[in-house]
Amino acid sequence: MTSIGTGYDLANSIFSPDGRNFQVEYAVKAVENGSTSIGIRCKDGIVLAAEKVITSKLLKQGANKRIATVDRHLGIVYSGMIPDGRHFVDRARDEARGWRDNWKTPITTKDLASRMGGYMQAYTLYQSVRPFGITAIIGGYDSELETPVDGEVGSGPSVGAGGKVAGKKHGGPFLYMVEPSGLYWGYYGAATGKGRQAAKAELEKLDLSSDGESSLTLEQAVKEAARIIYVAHDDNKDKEFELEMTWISGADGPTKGRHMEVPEALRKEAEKYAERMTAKDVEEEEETKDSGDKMEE
Amino acid sequence: MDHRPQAWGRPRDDVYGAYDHSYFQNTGPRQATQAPIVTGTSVIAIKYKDGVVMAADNLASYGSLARFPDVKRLRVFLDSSVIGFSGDVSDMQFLDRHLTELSIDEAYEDPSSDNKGHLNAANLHKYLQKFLYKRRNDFDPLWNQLLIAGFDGDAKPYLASVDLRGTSFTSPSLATGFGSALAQPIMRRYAATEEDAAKLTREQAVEVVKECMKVLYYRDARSLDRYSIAVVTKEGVELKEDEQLEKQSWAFAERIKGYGTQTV
Amino acid sequence: MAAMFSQNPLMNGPNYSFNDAPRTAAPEGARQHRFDPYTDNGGSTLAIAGADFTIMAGDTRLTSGYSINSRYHPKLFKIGGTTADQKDATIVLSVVGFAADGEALKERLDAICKMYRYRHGKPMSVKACAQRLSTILYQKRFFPYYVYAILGGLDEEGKGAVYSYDPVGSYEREQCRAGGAAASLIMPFLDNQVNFKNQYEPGSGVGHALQERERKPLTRSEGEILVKDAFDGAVERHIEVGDGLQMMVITKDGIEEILLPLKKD
Amino acid sequence: MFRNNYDNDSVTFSPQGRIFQVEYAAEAVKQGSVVVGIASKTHAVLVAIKRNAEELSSYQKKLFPIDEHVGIAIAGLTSDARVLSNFMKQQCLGHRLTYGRNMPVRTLVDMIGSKAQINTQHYGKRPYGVGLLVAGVDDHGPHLFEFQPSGMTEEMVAFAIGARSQMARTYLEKNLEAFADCGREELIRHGLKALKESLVQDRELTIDNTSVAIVGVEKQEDGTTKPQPFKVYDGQDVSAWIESVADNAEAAPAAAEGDGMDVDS
Repeated sequence: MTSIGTGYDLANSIFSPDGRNFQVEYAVKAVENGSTSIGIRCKDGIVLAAEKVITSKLLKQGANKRIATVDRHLGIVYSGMIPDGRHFVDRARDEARGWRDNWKTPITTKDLASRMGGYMQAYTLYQSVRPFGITAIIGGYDSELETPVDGEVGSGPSVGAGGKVAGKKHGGPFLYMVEPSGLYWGYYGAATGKGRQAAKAELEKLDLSSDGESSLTLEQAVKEAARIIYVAHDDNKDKEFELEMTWISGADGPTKGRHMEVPEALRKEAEKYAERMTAKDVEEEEETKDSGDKMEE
Repeated sequence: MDHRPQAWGRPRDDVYGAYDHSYFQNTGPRQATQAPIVTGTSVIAIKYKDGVVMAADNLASYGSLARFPDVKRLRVFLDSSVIGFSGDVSDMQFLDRHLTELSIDEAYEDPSSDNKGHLNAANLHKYLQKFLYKRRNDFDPLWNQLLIAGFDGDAKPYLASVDLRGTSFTSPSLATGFGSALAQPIMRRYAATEEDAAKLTREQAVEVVKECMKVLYYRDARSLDRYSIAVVTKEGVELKEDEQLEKQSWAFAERIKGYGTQTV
Repeated sequence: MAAMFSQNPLMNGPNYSFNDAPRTAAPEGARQHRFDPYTDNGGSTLAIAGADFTIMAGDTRLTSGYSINSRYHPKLFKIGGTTADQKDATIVLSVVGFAADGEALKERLDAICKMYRYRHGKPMSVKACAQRLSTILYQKRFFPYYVYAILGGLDEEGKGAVYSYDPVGSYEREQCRAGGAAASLIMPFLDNQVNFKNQYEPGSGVGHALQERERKPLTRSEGEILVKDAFDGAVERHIEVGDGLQMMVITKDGIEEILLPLKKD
Repeated sequence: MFRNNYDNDSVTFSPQGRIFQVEYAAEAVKQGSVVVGIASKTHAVLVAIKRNAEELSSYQKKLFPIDEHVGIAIAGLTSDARVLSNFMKQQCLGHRLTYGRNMPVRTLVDMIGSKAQINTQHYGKRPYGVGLLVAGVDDHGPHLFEFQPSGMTEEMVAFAIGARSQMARTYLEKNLEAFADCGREELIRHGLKALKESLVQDRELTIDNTSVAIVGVEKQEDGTTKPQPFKVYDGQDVSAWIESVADNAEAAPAAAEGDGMDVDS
């Protein structure tokens, strides 16, 4: 670590001799201390999940939501410094509104990710501000229907919206993750926070990208998301946590294009599945431990 | 290095030279005050025992030309209130977009899906009244008169009006434009006072409103025989947008000079 | 007075007989349609200050032109209470004229009185509130609130206090004041019945020796009857007044509201 | 280690990803005297220990009404609390003027949360040095929120901040389940008992150093709920409550009505 004591890591926007902005890297540390968040993009929708570590028994259960809605069809979950995350969500909502003011249509997930990436990056250019202490996962379902523009009246010519290539499908589920540096990529499965490694390992096992039979449906994705959060919780298993999950489906799916919390019944079912699955892993660990005693705790 | 955030993303003065403000025309008269171009005619509404009935025809006129015959002038807000627009249609569209953004912001504040605590009709009316009053103060009015129907904080039926100057009022029955002259006297026979309105059944209220729509079609030269009708109850809003005016009888017109064969 | 702002063009402005009414010659170039930010919503208000009470009154009809918008649109507002139901308010404002400006004026004065109570820990005195209302009105001297405001309350000694205003903030404390459409009908009635003007003790002398009737403060019940009579007279002769009479009586025990019916024609 | 390089301003991360200025600001909250808040299904209560600079000086006010349905308890720099309190008052007033309703408490708390967050991200600004407990009622019923200088705001069933507030939190955690169905009086008693846990051995609750505030909804006989505006009690008004939780009062009848709470400390 050539950073500490050399003075290059004291201020934002300063490059160290080996070309690194240490304040951004320290910001990433703040993210890695935070509880885990994941996002899953399957063929018919998006699931976002957050492991909310319970810092005090006095907290009101189920009252402190971490996963935020932007416009109607986008969800954002983040790990790291919670107030920074709320600032990020407020800005995302302003961007979505600015888009509607300008284009009279809901913003696409790609454009929101691009704008939010730019916003986060701006905070790495000046010493007058510090980078965001969060990594944010942005999930959205861009409408696949031919929706009229906002405020449109009358039915217009019966020939329909001109200029569209016939038969081309547009819209669908999209998932992005933005880091403190402003860098963002599109994902099928994304994870951040303390348990991100374990979560990523589990996400890679799922079939998210092929459109074939085996690829995950939305309900299955909800169950897998719960399981993966339980697995990821292993990294700070001394503390209790509250699982929060939201999802977005297409117009004919359960949420009709809107980002909303997974209904309680489904969430409970997913948690039972998660407990059953993670409990089984623990048993397997015991068996191997008893028989061969090779696995060191 | 200009650290101020508002300077971010702007071409640098030291490279491109100071910004030439002459592009902004800040002298000369303000051109904002406008006049209504494409307009919607009356909106009428009446309170009854369990809610409010509101109706408006589907016409947007361009002066005396019946230019757009299927413009829906009743808008549902958060599944709990209805707003009826008369006056300028472009301002109606602007307000419609603004209400969409208002309902999105309202949903942010209350993520629980029990949508208790959302804006009710009384809140919406106060908001719209302030909004239109502000535009009036800037001499850039939204050239409309709106009726807002729904429920107030005590879950009682609520019906109110607000216009381009920000003037607002409530009454057991309301009507805008021609309706205030033609439909109100008819509706006031059934809902003269809040108590009378509270005795009306849903069927009676709908019947009175349909009757008034017919009278307006007879007498308002900018009206249409296809209309939308909404009934707001505690359960939500039932909106029908393609109603056809029935049981018309133009017999009375025989006596009007210039109609048909009569020349005297 | 009402004729000054009547919707009916013939009635609008000072009334000349038909033929010598001044022609509104078109100014240079055609007269464009300009947005008129004002309208007259009719209605009338009245305030009487008693020894230890103040009666504020106003009809509840709201009109524009010849049509009635609403038969119940209050013109009296309690000001400066800590809660929405204004239970602990001490001041009443009455507004008449252009209803949107009236509503805006009331909301501004109420907000200012609430902030005063938050900052100073005590309600605003009616004297201070009266002066503050004057500055609010004068701030919009060149785009006025088209409203005739009357402020009522109890002064420091607990006596009834009535302050009346013109639309741009010139104000004065008075014994009683009528405002709005039928002010010209009601005010003379009040001069005679509240301040006993032109009333003399019968047989108390000849010519100048005639004794004026001795002025004594009105009792509350006399005041309430007087107000009802004043409005009944106004309703009879003025189309913009009617439907309902709203009264608020301010005493040291609080503000009591009374609603009475008026003719609906 | 290396803490001194990274704790000069609120825009510098330490190698472990911490902002020391924000953590130091949280210490400032612990300088303030303890305040406790509890919310039940029908009420939210705030209680506070007030401190005086010297024996003869007045006591620092700790509980402030913001609007009729919401109020705050402060711990830390009172001047920062004043700035936040004024901002909250203006927002509530503005919301009521715009929508005609109680501002949802979460919306209000989120606003000061984002205001505080800005101060932790820009050079030349410093975090607020005060923590708040915000108690209020809206369409969703009573709420209790905690606000921290970092901008973190969370809804709580009960909470305590300020000097030695950990002891009060321990009491609250022990009695957590009982709070939901508590009525007004029980809630206040629980609050005062929690306060006592945080008092230094020789000090005790007196009418000078104790302050109570309550807001809620009262169920009427006819089933409707009537809002009970936020009200602060000081001095003599709190003496009855203090007696009801005095140590010897455990046996006294006042506390006997089925409290059945075994205090194990």
